[in-house]
Parts: sequence; C-alpha cells; structure tokens
Amino acid sequence: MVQLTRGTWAQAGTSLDFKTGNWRSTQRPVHVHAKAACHAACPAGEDQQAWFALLQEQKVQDAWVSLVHANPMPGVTGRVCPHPCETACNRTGVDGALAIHNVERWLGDEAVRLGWDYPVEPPAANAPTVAIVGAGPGGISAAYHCVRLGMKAEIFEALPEAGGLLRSAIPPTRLPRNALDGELNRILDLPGITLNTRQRLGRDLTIDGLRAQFAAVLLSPGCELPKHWSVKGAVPADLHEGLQLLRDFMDHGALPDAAKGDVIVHGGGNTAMDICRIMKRAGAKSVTLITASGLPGPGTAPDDIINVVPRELEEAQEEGIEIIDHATVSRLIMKGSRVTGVEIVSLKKEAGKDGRKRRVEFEGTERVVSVDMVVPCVGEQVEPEAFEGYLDGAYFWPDNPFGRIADRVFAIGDARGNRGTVAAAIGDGRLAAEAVAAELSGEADPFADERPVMELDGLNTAYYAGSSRARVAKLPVSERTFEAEIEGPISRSEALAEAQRCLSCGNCLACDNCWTMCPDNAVIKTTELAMDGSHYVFDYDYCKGCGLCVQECPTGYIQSVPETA
Amino acid sequence: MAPRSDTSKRLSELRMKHGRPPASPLEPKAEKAETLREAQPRFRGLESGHRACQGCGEALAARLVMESAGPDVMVANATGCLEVFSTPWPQSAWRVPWIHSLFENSAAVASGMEAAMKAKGKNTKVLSFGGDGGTYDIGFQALSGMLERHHNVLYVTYDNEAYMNTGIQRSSSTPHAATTTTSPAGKERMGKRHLKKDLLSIIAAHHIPYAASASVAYPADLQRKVRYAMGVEGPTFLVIHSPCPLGWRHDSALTVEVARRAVQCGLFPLVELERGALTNIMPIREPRPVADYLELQGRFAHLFRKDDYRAQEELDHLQALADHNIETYGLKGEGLDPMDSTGMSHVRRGGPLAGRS
Amino acid sequence: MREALEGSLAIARAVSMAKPDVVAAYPITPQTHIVENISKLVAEGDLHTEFVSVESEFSAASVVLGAAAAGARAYTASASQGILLMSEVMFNISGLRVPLVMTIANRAVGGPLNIWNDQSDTMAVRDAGWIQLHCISNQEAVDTTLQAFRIAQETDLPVAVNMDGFVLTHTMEVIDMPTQAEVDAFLPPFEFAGQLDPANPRSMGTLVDPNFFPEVRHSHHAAMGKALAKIEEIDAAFAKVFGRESGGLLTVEGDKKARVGILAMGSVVGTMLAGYEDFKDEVGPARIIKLRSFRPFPAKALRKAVKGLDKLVVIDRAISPGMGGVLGTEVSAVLSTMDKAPKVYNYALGLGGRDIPENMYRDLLKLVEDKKAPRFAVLDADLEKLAPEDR
Amino acid sequence: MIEYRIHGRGGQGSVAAAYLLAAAAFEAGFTCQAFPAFGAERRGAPVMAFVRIDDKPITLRSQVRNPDFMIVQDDTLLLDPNLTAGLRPGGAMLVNSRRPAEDFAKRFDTRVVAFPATDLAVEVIGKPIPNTALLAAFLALTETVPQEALAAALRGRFHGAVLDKNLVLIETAAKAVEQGAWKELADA
Repeated sequence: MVQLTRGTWAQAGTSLDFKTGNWRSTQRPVHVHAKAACHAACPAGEDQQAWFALLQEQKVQDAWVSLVHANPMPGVTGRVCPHPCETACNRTGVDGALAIHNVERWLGDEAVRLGWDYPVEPPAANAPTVAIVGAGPGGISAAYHCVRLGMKAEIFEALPEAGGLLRSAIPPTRLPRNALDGELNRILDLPGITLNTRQRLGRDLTIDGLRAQFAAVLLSPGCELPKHWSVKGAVPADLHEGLQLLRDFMDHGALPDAAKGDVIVHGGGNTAMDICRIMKRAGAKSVTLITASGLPGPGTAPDDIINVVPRELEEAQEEGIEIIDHATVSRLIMKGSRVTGVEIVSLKKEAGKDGRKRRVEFEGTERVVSVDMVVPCVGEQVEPEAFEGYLDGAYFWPDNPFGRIADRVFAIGDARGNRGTVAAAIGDGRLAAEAVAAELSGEADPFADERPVMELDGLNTAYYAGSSRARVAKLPVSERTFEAEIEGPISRSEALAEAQRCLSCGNCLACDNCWTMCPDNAVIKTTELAMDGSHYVFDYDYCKGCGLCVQECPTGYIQSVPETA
Repeated sequence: MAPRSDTSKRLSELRMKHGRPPASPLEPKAEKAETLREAQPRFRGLESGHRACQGCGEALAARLVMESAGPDVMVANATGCLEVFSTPWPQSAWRVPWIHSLFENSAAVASGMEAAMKAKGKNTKVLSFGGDGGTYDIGFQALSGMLERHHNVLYVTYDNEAYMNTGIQRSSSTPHAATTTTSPAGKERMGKRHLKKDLLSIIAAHHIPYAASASVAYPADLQRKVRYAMGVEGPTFLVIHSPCPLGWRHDSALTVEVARRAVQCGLFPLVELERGALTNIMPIREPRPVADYLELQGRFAHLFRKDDYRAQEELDHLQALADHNIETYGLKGEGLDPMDSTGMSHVRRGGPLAGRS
Repeated sequence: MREALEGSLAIARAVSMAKPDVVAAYPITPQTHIVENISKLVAEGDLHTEFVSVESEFSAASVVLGAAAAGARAYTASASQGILLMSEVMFNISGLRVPLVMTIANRAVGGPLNIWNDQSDTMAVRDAGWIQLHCISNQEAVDTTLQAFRIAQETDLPVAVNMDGFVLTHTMEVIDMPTQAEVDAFLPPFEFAGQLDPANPRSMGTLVDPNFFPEVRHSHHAAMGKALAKIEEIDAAFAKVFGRESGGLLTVEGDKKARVGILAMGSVVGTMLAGYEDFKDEVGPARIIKLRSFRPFPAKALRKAVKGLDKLVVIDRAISPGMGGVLGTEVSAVLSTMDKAPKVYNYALGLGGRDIPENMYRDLLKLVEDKKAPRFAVLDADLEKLAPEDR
Repeated sequence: MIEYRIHGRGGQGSVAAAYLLAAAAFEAGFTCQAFPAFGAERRGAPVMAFVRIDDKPITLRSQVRNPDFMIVQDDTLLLDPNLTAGLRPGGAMLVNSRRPAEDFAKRFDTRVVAFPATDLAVEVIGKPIPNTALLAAFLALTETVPQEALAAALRGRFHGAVLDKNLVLIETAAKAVEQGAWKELADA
C-alpha cells in the first residue's frame, strides 16, 4: 500500500516503477546489421564497410587485416578491379562514391611496405593438402584461404611464374610488376603453400591423379583459348585476337604493321580497353572501339554499361580512343583476305517476349568505315584439354556458389562461364577453400550470407557531412608510357579522410543518435560492445516504440519490426 | 547570511570558467552502478517511465536540458504536459529537486527558489520550465518580472505551439494558419488567423545576458546553449522548438525530422542574443521550401488542398514569413559555416561531429 | 521595550526579528507600509534578506512558495485585491504543505473600488487551507506574527496574520516590542522537512488522481484540526518568554456571566470592549468573545465559551451576498449541535471602512432586546441612500 | 482620555503631527493612539488625523467624533463651517493663522488660539511646514505633555540639522502662546 507523503511529494526517479514498454503496440526497434551495398557488390566478398570503420578509428593495420580476411591481394585488386563496390556505394547518390579502390590499393601497398603479417597460422604438419591448378588470382586466393583455414596448398602452374593473367594480360601501366610481385610473393611465402611451376595439366598432371593424391582439387586454369570470331562467316587472314595481341606485345614489345593505321577493336572488356590504349600509344593513326554495350550515362541501364574499369574508359577517351557504343560489326569489307573496311550497325539490348534481353540490330543504321585492322576482343574460353568430363561446353558451370563440380573438385575463376574479374576469381578461391575446409571436417557447406542489402533510401543522409571524393593524381596523357603506372597513389591522410566519408551503411556508427534522441531514455549505452556488435541496447521495459531512433539512425542499423504479443 | 561553503564557491568558479556545471558532490556515485542504466555516462535528470506520448518532442527536449544542466539544479515547472507526464503521484521521473505549482507562475516560483539559494549561500542553479502556453501567454508576466529582477534562473520554454495538455488549443505561439481545436480550418477560416508571437524579441528587450532559441533536431547545439546559459550569472532564456506528434499530427518517428525542417526552412530560426543584441545564428546553407516542413504535419493539411485557392495563398504567406526570418536574422550566413543547419546534424563514428576538434 | 509605533512599522520590525531569508513585496493599500518599512531595514543593513520586489501579488505568493519550498523562511504581505489575485497560489501553498507567513492588512474587495478596512479579503480565501489568525491590536499583530512563523513550521501549513487595514496598520500606539534575544529564544531557525534538496531530490506538486485525492484533502483537514492545539501551545510558549499571551484560539472578555454575548474578530473587538466599559451600566454587561483563530475554527472552544448565553451577536466584517455574514453563518453551524444554543444575531458592520463607533455596543444590546430584531442585517447601512427598488 | 483632531491639507504633515503628538504623549508616560482619517486624498486635499491619549490602555478603534481639542494647520480650512463638528463643548482649537484668533472664535463659538506657525517655520527651519511649531504651541497651551516629551518624540523621528532646527522651532513656538492657557480644559 502506497503511503501518502505530506504534500504528496514523490521520490526521485520512481517513474522507473512504471514500465512504459507495454505502450508498444505496433513496432519495436531492433538492430539489423544489413549488408553494406559495397560489400554486397564485391565479388571478392570484401566487407569494405567493416574495414573503413577501422580506418575511421585510425586503425590502419587492423583495417588491412579485416580486408585480407576476404581478399589477400588488395594491392592488386585496388589497381585492376572495376570496383563494383564503388558503383554500388550509397554515397554515389549523395556526393560521389567513396574512392574505395584507391584506399584498398593503399592498404595493400602499406602492408607490403611495412611487412604486415597475414592473419594466418602455419598449418599443422598433418594438415590436409589441397591441390590447386593455376597460379592466377583465383588459385593464389584459394591457396591463401586454405592456409588461413588450417590446410596446406600445393599449386601447379603451367607457366614459369605465378600470376596468371595478372602478369600476362594486364599492362604494367595498370598493374606495375613490383606491386604484383610484392603482394604475390608474400602470399606464396606463407608457410603451407607450395608452388610448382611448369606443371601443366594434361601434360604433367591429371585431375584424377591429383584427386587421388590430395584432399581436394581446385581448378583455376583461367581462359586461354580465344573465342572464335567471325562476321557472317568471314574471317580475315591476318586476324589478330586481342588477348593474344596484348600478350605478344607485353612479351616482345611489338605490334603488327597494320596497327600503324586505322584500327577497329570489337568488344567491350578490359582487354579491349587495354589493347586500344596500347595500340594508340604505339602509334596507331586511330583506334575505335565498337561495343554492343552502352557508355555510362543517364540513359543506360546498369546491366547495359560497358564492363570496364570506369577510370580506364575515362583515360582511354582522354587518350583519344573513339568509342562507338550500342553497335556491332555487321560486315567485313575485304580486299582479298585483308580487311579494308567494316560495316557497323546500331543495336541495343531489348526485352523479348519472354522478358529476357537480347540484342536487336536496327535496320537502316548501317554505315561503313575504312580500316587497316580489326581486332576482335570478344573473350576467351577454357582450353578444353585435360578437363574432359568436367567442362560444360566452353566453361565450368557449377550449380553451387562454392564451385563444386565433382566430389572434392572445385572450379574457380574465369574458367567459370559467368565470371570475368580478378575479384570474382579471388572470391571463388575463398568460397571453394571454405567449402573444402567444411567438407574435410565433416560439416555441411558454409551458409551463404543472405542478409538484406542496405540501400540509400534506408539511410538518413541528414547526418552526413558533405565531402567530395578524394582526387587522385594521374599521369597526363603526354607522359603515359607502356610502363609507368597511370593512376597515382593516395596519401595516408587522404586515405583516412576518405574513410571518414564512409556512410557505414547498415552498421552501427556509434554516433549516439539513438542514445541522444530517445525521448524515453530507453536506449542504453554500453562501454563494451553489445551482443549485436553495437554500443547500444534497447531497454524494452521503457521503449514506447515511437520509431524516432529508427528514423534518425543514419546508417539504417536500427529498424522497426512488428511488435508481437 | 550564512557564509558560502568552500564547495559552493569552487563549483561556482568552475561553472564560470567552463560555462557548464561540473559534477556536483551530490551526484549519484558511479560505485552504485549495478545496472547498465545506472552506469550511463550522462546525468539522467529525466528518467524513463514518464508518460509522454510516443515520440514526444518536449520529453526529448527536457531530457537533453537536464543532461546538460544537472545535477546541481532545481526546477520549477509550470503546469502542462511535461509536469503531468513526469509526475503522476506516487512516481516522478525527475532526479533533481523539482516543484510544480501552477500554470502561470513557474518563473515566480523559480525567483523565490533562487532568492532562497542566495539567502542560504548556495550555488544550486534554478531552472524554470514552461510550455508555450505557460510562457508566451499566461505566465508571461511572471517571466517578465523574473527577467527584470535579474534572478539567476535559466528559463526554458518547450515550444510545441499550442495548449497540448488540454487538447491542442491555439496559443499565441501557434503558427499562422495552423489548425488547432480552437482554430480549426473551415469555410471561413484557414486555421489560426494571427501570427506566432515573436517572444524572443520581447525577451531580448529585457536586456538579459543571454537568450536563445534551440531545436530538438539539433541536440548538440541545444546542449551547448544550455551549458552556456548555465554558466551565466543572471537570467537566461531558452526557447526550444519541440514537436508534438499528437498536436501537429505527424508520425511519432518524425519528431526530429519535422523539427529539423522547421529550422531549415527558416520558420524557426536558431539564434542567440546577448544583452538584447544578436550575437549568433545557425545559418541555413540552402533554405528548404516551407512546404517541405508543412507537408509532414496534419495541422497544415488544409494548405495542400488543390481545390481551395486560399491554400496557396497561405502557403505563400508562410513562405514569406520564413523568408522574412531569413532576411531579418541573416540566416543565410556568410560562407560555409560548418555549424549551419546542415552541418550541426553531422555525425561520425563515435558521436556527433559538432563540438569536436 | 515599550514604544509608540505605527502598526506597519512594528510588523516590519517583528518580521525582521524572525530573520526571514526571503521577503516578497508588492504594494497595495493599506499593506504597503509594511513592505516599505522592511525594505528600509534592508536598505540600512539592519535586515539581511532577499527582498524580492515582484510584479504582482500573484508572483509575491509564488516567490514565497518557491523560497519556502527551497528551504527558506519566507514572508510576504498583501490585502484585498492582492489576496484575491494570490488566491490560486494560496490554495497551492497550503496544498503542498509549505510553511510560510503572510500578513493580510484587511481591506474590502471591489468593485466598486474601496480601499478601506473590512475583512472581505480574508473571507474570500476562507477555503484556501491557510491558518487564519485575527488580531485586535498592533501588540497582538506583532506577537501573532512571531508566533505565526513557529506555527507554520510546526504544522507545515501557511499562516495568514490578519490585521485590520488602516485601523491597525496606520495607527501609532504603544507596543511592547520584543528584543532580538527574546525572539531567538522563542523562534527556532526555519525547518521544513519537505524542502527541495539536491541531496534528496524530491518532486513536489505531483499530479494526484482520484485514488489519492480524498486522502490528501483529509490529511489537510486533519492537519488543521491538529493545528488548534498547536496554536494554543505556541501562544503559551510565547507567554513564557514574553510574559503575555495573544489569546490562543479565542478569549472571553467583558462579563463572563452575562447572558448576552458579542463575538467578533479583529480591531472591532477593542471598540466593543471600550463600549462595554462605557455602556454596561446603561444597557447591561455582555460577554465579549474575541475569536483569534478563524481557521482552524475552534468549534469546541466556542461552544464552551457561549455556554449559558441566551443571545449571541456575531459581528461580521464581511458579507456573503445571498447568505449573510460568513462568520455568523459558521458560528450558527457550530452552535447548532448544542443542547441550549444561544440565539445568534449576525450583523455585518463597518463594511468598506464604515467607522464603527463606541456606542455600537449600546445599540447592539438594545437591538437584540427587541424580539423582532433581525437575525442578519448590514446593520449600519442607511437604506435611505438607496433607490427604493434597490433596498 | 483626551481626544484630538488635527485638520490639514495633504502634504502638510497632519498625520505626522498626530504621530508626533502621540509619541510625545508616550514619552510623557501616557498610552496613546494616533491614526489618520484614512483616505485616498492627494496633496492639497483636506485631511484629518486623530489622537487619543490616556493613562490606561486604549482599545477603542473608532474615529474621533468628539475631540477635546482641534489643531487646524491651514486657516483656509475654516471656510468650511462644519469643520468643528463634534468638538466638545468647552473644547478648544489651535489655528495656524496670521489672523487674530477672535476672527475664528466668533464664527465657531469656541475657544481659539491663532498663531502664524508657517511663518515661524519658514523663519526657523526654512520650510513652510507648520506641524511641529503648532504641536509645541499646543503643548504649551495645555501643559498635559511637557515640551521635553515632544523634543524626545522629535529625536525619535528626525536627526541631524532637521532635528536641530525643529528643536529650535518648538522652543520658539512654545513661547509664542500663553503657557497653560488651556490647562484646565485638558485636566477636566
């Protein structure tokens, strides 16, 4: 029985006896760690938001450790990846995407420069060993992740050096060799990784042999064989396929004579872009890229944009490469077996009856240009030799995210038909290693991360200070050579400043907004991390479910869920 | 008169020096902290369990004020929502000495409390709280008297622009054209016919050391103003724009958003006045149209009726009033002030950006 | 020490000796001299107090409320319209059980405007829950003021000391003024257990719902009942120090065996006592009952005091239009439980400062001899001054 | 009990005169009572004040209707024929006037002493405030209260030059009238 006080004064803070939590009738706030859009878009599986968070706290090495948990080669991917993370970055819709690749590259370079240790332990002497075919980015990633997961890795590479297309098909202007070797060698030097060079599958090894000898076999052969190219049956006699041309140039430093004239490159990937620029730099009168995709712009659907590193496209245009988009070569005009001209027709991807997009050429848009050389760059496929029985057509088509194509056999990287980037190969390597590790310890395949993606409309952008993307110096066109890296580095202070631009989409910023703005004092701050990784807990005894914290959470980390009885 | 104790003197000096109250020896000690709630790194002057509506702007504002002002304070509180929802006997949400007397006398009661503190040689600062009804209207005389007599009291008015406690009746603080239960919109009327009283100018005319407006949308700014006022010896005045989801008819989650837009459109300018002179403003980088602010609120819904020619007229009128504020107070500022109505909101990992070096 | 002093000055000096921490002041005739004199004491450095010159009586009451709530001995004074303006706060002060003291320099309430003495003001706040004491002389006013501070803090109730405006406040007479040492011996320092205190931060003035409100009001009423004994006890304690009483709850003067009584409050009692001396031989003696405590109302003491009376004249200095005299009505109610209650004749006298002459004693006693004497009348009203339809 | 009525105009110090007279009586060992006819009169308007002196406590609070003595601070007040209403038969009136007392005695049918107190005040203290001079003269006439009591009352009210000048004034004024002329009346 409450006894009245004289004058009916009440004791301080006794309102705590009255639990307003039962006022919540429709919704309650919860912490939801959604996937940042960058993370969701990253083929390598990096959580950029997570390592940017560490950078925001000036923890540079921790950021790198967090990064290499997924991708052991940030110095490489920071240079060569078309960074879909930046395309996906929610900051694009505010004041420009974060310069993620620049910071990634800086972290990779810092690790090499300062000799930071990879977060791996030497595998046990009796640890299972995984055979890996191909020392390209997919194979290297797979080997690294095997070691990270406590296994040993033995790599078999056909060429005398590791690196795969990183070494053979990417010009040093994009990926200087010291940057590549710096990172690659550190990985190969990790205890538990053995590299066997000049070991070609089919010649020196067989898949079955490897299966018998090793705990698992990871196939990362890449795509070596150019796809067949012809225009309505016609093939020029002096055909030079783009990738081959690029490799030759990188090996010997020379191009065919015809490359001095007007050149048409037909295709739409980074190889096409590289060869265009090399030919132009090597003295071609003109270089024109014909691509069926579109150039980035308001009228272009995201899935229709030309699949190249955006800055490469920009640089190519700076260097005078002409680009004819939404077009294809519809006819070759031959003088004997030599090409003297091409007919070009406009096209676009249009949805058909079944809703699937297909290319539609528009009659009446044909035009003819005279050329001295046509270089097709329409992609490569797996050299089928030694993979009999595993290939499905030109590629591997595993039906699972881990690349499993047979018992203890996994396919990773470009050899999988729907890949095509270094980052995807690195991601494949990790997933395959994780699946192997699970399988070997008798567990089911790892769970896929199916958390929702935090989009821009889930954020409250009022809380973010406007700041423009870091400007990174580039070599002027006149100073660009075949060796010097075109894009410059960013400094530590620039990288840390860029990190401050990260919106922390879907993850707690520890900004105190919920704690500051709860009218009911029902958000409690913790000095230690709370169970859900934030610094706050909801006191549902008093939370009335007004939704203010949900609305004012900058990152979308607080979301409303229906209140249940 | 009793000699001032050493402790009081020390507190007073620190307060003058830092512009904010240092922790009082009376502050509940952390050693008692057995729960997370007790271990909170802030003074819980207005505790949970109060009975404010969901998303109450006034509760938020009062909580923020208490955090910055407490614990060495005592409060006189006018009748109104804040009083009713915080102290239904036998409970109280306050953790400072607090008294509610009447609707119109909180400034006078606070005057008496302050006189008592002076007489007893104590430095406990007295706060006086009232809503807009209790301040702009019925308690205005007592407030004016308190300011004129130069009592060392911080008066805070939680401005939710109508008599909410009695069920949303118009006050002299209700904005022009807003509907309330005593200024409904109809065939003959478009909500309140008169203007929102320019109270701050009247307060400023008392020539007091410090008067300011603040908004729940800008907690860091609000708390800075409270701390500044706490350090001033003499009467200080703070009007805090505190949205009322019930009376303004907006979603309870939008309290801060609504308040922010009020500032960003210029209808509720955030200014500081010392001795009656304008000394600081929160600039608005790019003023938003008033419609952005009004459209969130049911009390202005009649201004968005396409079939009524008067709607556009009143919208234009409110826009003109906002423009007038922007002009009068120079709210566009000069250059890019990071502490403008955009910058003040900014956060970064670990807390608000404002006030950090 | 005996001195010839104006009543207001004497009150100011008495208040000063009680060492109030806070005094709230607002001018209104005929109270003004009190706060003027206090402000002089402050200006001369004779009194150290926070002298708050408020902007209205409403704020005066609010200031003393706040001050006392914060643990300060607080005092204010007012009259008439001022009391009515304060009335909302007065209910609040008592309801929150805040002890403080106020002097009411009793004056009529307008309109029409009238600045002269009657007791309409204090009657208007009859139900405000304050202890209301009445004084017949400035000596009593001084003594009662000092007692009031002690009564207030020993009952947690506010005390209003009523003294007739002008008739006492502006009158110079001989007053035995206490010394500071005597006052210090009698009046302990201010204490209020319920005060606002940062070390024990309570919330005063909570919202009390129907589940508790009747109990709150009961306790207020019960506190008033207990205050009856307190008033007597403190008057006795005062007498121990000062050698004189102020009349407890009520005193019986004149001829204690008389069959006719006159009951009144305030200075008119003095005039009746003078009339008794001069006219008792002509119209007979009367028992004169001086009621000091109007709230709490000393029902039991009153029934004892009127025992044996056939007739009791109750002089009212206020009127409740449509009912009659306030005091008379209450006296009738209190006496109604007696077996042989005297007949009550209730006359309103001296409204708005109408002079009550000495021979009113004679007139009253003669009047009630008449069987047709009215039971209530505004006795000194000259109906000739009214239009016939307004009589 | 002796009852007095003092007539004057607002601003002439009639109430102060009443208080002084009472205070002087107190100094002389009497009980006393002095109060104004409470009003809202402003400067210049006719005002009254009352004094009672007795040797036992005074409880009576009514206005003085039948004064034993009257003091009139301004002879223009005597233009009112009802001014002396209630004055006891055999009472007396002291008038501040340059005119001979006979002028008034005849008209009001009472004992009158006239005395130019204002002139004297201007001469001695430099201000046209007649009240202390009148009081001194009055005390001299009645001899109920000794002059020294008035001096003591003045000392309780004034100090410095004002006091000194007033002390000179009352000494001078007391000599300006016939000592003890009304003693019998006062004793009666």
